[in-house]
Amino acid sequence: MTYLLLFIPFAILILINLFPREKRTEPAFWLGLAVLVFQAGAVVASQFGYWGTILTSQLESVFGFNLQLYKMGHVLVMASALAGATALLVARATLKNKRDRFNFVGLLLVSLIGINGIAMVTDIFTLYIFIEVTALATFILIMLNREQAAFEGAFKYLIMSVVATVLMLAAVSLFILIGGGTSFLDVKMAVISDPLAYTALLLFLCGLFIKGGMVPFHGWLPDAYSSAPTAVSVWLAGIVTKASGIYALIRLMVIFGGLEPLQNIMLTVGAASIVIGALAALGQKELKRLLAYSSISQMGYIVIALGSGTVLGIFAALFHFFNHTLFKATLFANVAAVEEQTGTQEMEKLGGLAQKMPITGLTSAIASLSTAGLPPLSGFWSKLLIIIALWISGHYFFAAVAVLASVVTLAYFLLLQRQAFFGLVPAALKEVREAGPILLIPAVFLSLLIVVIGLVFPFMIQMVLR
Amino acid sequence: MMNKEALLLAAIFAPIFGALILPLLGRVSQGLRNNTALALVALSCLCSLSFIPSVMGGKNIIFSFALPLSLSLTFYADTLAVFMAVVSSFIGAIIVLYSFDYISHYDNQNEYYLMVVLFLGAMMGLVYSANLIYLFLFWEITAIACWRLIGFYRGQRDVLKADKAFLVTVFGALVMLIGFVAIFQQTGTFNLIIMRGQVLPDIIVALILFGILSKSATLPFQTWLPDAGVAPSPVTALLHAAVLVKIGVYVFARLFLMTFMISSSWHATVMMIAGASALVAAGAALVETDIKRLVAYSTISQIGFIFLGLAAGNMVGAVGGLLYILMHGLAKGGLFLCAGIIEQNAKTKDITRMGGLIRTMPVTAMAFLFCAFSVMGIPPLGGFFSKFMVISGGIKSGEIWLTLVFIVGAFMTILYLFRAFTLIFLGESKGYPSREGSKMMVACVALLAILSLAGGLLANYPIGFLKTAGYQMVGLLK
Amino acid sequence: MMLLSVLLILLVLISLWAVMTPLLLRAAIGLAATSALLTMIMYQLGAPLAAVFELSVCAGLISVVFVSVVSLTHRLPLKEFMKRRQSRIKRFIFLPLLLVAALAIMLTIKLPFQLQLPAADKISDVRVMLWNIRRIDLFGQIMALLAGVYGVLILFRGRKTDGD
Amino acid sequence: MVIDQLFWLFFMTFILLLIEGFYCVTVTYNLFRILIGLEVLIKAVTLFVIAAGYLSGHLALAQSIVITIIVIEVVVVVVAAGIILGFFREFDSLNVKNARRMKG
Repeated sequence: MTYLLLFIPFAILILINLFPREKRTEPAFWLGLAVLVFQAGAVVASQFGYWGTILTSQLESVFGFNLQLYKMGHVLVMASALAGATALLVARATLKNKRDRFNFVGLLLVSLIGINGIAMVTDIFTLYIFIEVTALATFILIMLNREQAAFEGAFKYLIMSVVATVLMLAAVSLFILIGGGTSFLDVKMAVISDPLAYTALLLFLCGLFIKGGMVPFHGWLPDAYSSAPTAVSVWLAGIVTKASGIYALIRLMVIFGGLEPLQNIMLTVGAASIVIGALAALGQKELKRLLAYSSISQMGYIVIALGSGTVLGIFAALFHFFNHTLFKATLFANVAAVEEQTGTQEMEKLGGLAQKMPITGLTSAIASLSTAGLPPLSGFWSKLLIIIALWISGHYFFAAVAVLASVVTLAYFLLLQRQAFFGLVPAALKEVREAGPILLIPAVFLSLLIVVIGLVFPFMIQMVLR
Repeated sequence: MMNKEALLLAAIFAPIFGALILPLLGRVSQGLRNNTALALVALSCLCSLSFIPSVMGGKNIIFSFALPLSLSLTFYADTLAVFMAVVSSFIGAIIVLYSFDYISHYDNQNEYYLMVVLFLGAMMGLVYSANLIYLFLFWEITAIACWRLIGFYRGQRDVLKADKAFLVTVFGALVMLIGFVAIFQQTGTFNLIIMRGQVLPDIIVALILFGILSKSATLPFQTWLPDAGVAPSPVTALLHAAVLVKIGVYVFARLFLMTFMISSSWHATVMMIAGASALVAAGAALVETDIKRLVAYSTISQIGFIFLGLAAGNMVGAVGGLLYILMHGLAKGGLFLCAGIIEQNAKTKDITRMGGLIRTMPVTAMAFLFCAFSVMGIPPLGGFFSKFMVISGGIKSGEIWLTLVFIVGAFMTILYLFRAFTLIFLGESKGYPSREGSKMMVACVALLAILSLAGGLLANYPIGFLKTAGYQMVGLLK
Repeated sequence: MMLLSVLLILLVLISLWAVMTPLLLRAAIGLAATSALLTMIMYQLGAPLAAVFELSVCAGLISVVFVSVVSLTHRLPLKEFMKRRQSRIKRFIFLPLLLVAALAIMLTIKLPFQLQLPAADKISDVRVMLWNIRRIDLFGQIMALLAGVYGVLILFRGRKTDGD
Repeated sequence: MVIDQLFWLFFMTFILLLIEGFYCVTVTYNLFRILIGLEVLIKAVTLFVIAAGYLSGHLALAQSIVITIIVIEVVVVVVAAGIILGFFREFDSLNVKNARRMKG
């Protein structure tokens, strides 16, 4: 399965470029969607132990890749499938230019390969390569329809990304110097034995914080999210920054879980991100920027959960990671619908859209409340587990911060709801109608998932823990 | 004999899942949707009623489904729970009936019925759940439903008020959640039945009390409740009188009387807060001119009395406090529904601009008077017995001076309700065209008034029932 | 050791020039020179393969990209240029001072490193390393190059007037 | 001992190059010059990787890593150049302040 996750997107990527120029957009869309369906299917099938031996053993002799897909990798692969499918559908509805749509599929596949790679690496330098592949595809995606603001957003992202590269590679070279290798095992041995390698690990984490847009390195993230085309924002917010920053962080924490100072850094950075992201979101006037700051804040929850240093905390972090994909992809799909129907995403000009666009209004309310951690939606359970993990590991203060920041989260989502969906319809928007089915399908599907996971989570956890 | 556990689940999940299909039914026919909504609530009420014989006989009903991480789905029907469930679903059913006419000419009816029934279903779940996490879960569902209901008219001001109520209650609830997690750390479980009889540290009590007070709009958090008066009248009746504010009271009884031992200084503290709340809110009600805000302040004041009874720490007080929930629910629900009729037909909420309405709406006037008498505590209406028991419970607990404060509060209640009645119904008509409400609406308020009276005449039955609840309280065993 | 020190000092100086020179074209050339020096250092350290890559790709290809970017973006009029130059000098004058200060600090403190070096690698051939052990890196390189191809296709296209 | 000294030498060069690069990135308003600064940063880290490989006797590993870094570096530079050219076409300047002014 590990090879297929890399080679099937790669093969499709080649395939869609073989079609004749005029006719390639439609097949590209459907093939791209097929790849994502395959990803999701592969994860589901692997739950029943299907992939174990059949294909892998034959491919092993040809490609000696050193890859492994753990259970936690499944979460990333599944989340990327969901976010990717949403992004594809949104792109189909919102990108008007055929060539843009075609290029979108191609770049999505490139970054998908990067993300799948991140899910499976066993080597810290290979991890860096795949993070970089994802980032490279993302720079170009942000510039896809060459809006003026996008140049600034993409270049800011590029600058921060190179800075992160420098930090990560400096760490890698220190690992070579001390441990003599870059595989996770070597690195772990080095970190245990030598304080210099420990510093290197911190450098690497800083690089990941930049990639994930954590406070204090969050400056690039709102610009990148808000200047990109909305379809790209879905992809970016739904999975890319999380996969390249936060997932790698989770992966490393699984390896280096027990180190006390590391936990303190995680707790501090996480708490700062939660609070600053949430407060900054309160002051935003554009939907996308609000959601971008909300992302920073929610990433903070994942990082703070890692800081608890317990197995429950890591489980909670992964679960919140998945949930965040669900609700952020829903919300950005809603933004795409609103932008498509009203032509603006400035909250001052919107209002009362729930009456005109009932499905968009309902799904956005579900996703918002789930983000704020209200039951019985899926976000509640992940936040609950995070809080329990923090409290039981004795980090009372951080647990309290995490809980009380939920109120701020709720406040800015109520602001969003009040300005855009709840309330009376302004005169300018009397003629607005519901968006087309292409934009509604992903929103409805994802919010259904949010509700269903919220309802059956206690039963689900029984299966997971077993 | 039907399977009790199935009935228990039906009482909770029939309204919750039934609510979700109401918008679909609404697309087919309005009548079908309305009647289904009523049927769902009534079904829930009947299921709860059917538990009375067995819990009276001391046989509590437990449904449990084991799950890891102490997230076991456990529902537990004891006397207290059944009592709360019956009261809230019964009053809820009357309010749904009343809504048929009241709400029929507004937008967003589908959402209205969805949220009302969901709210009542969540209330059932909250009352019956014996796991703190599910209690919290249902608690928050009621907050979500409230948010949509308070903002029903969609105006800028309405939505702002709805957001305020939502934020205050969620803030309180999250603080309470910290308390729950702390309990989990201490006891290793979220299950209330297992924790029975444990002693709680003060800090956890404070955290949980914070949530309770915010939900029941007691003193430091009272402001959201009058503001929520922007909602349609049946909603305010549901929120203020019958159900929502009682959630806090119920959880107080459930946790601090039925489950945990807390130090007795907390009882005194709660009584003091309740006393301040009763007095301040009554003062506000004396000068308020908006009819719905007036009744809302009266609610805040009366909640103080309930807390007095429950915190008194003796049998008379506790039973009186619980009885108060019933009597106040009936009477205050009646008052709000009367206010709804008046508001809709007189086209104003300002009581100084009304007058002489008794001539045009006599049934409403009589119903208002009876309900007001019950809230004031005038015999032989139901309110008298509950108020009497609460105050004697207060005296028995030894806090004479505090109880005196409440007696002053009771006098103020009489004052402001008489003032309201005089201004609205007596005197000269100020020229507002007014007429009686629709038959259904008037019947509903009349029913509530009659029940208030009947509750007084037949007070023996609920008191006898509540005594069995009183015997189960750990707080009273000492 | 002596030669290596000289090369390193030269590296710092030339890159300093690349960063500080006012003309963009000269900056590009300075960067190419930096790459060339880095190549020499790599060769000196016994890494010929990486050196060749550095020379051909960085000193060659990247310089071509830089020079073409400079030539595609038109030059400023002289007056404007001189004005900017003044403010640039003001801004960049601190860099050499900063460097000297940093050097002085580092020379005085001299952190007590006591490196515990690992056992030497069993594989000493780069080709074996890259093709057999780190195959996945090659795959990653291919993907990065593919992203680059897309970048060229999308970013170097003209204004967005061309529809499809 | 020699190894420690050598490491210190490389380390100092690394730090000096980093200072140059970061200074350049933060001080200038010219996109192209920012790119030059970023390049200097990448050069610094490349040197450091090779040095680490040389000192620890894992030169083969370091070389293969450096080759990968160079490939990725090229793509980054090409993408950045594309962004710069697009920026120039939009704003007719390489100065970041111009973009901010146009945004208002």
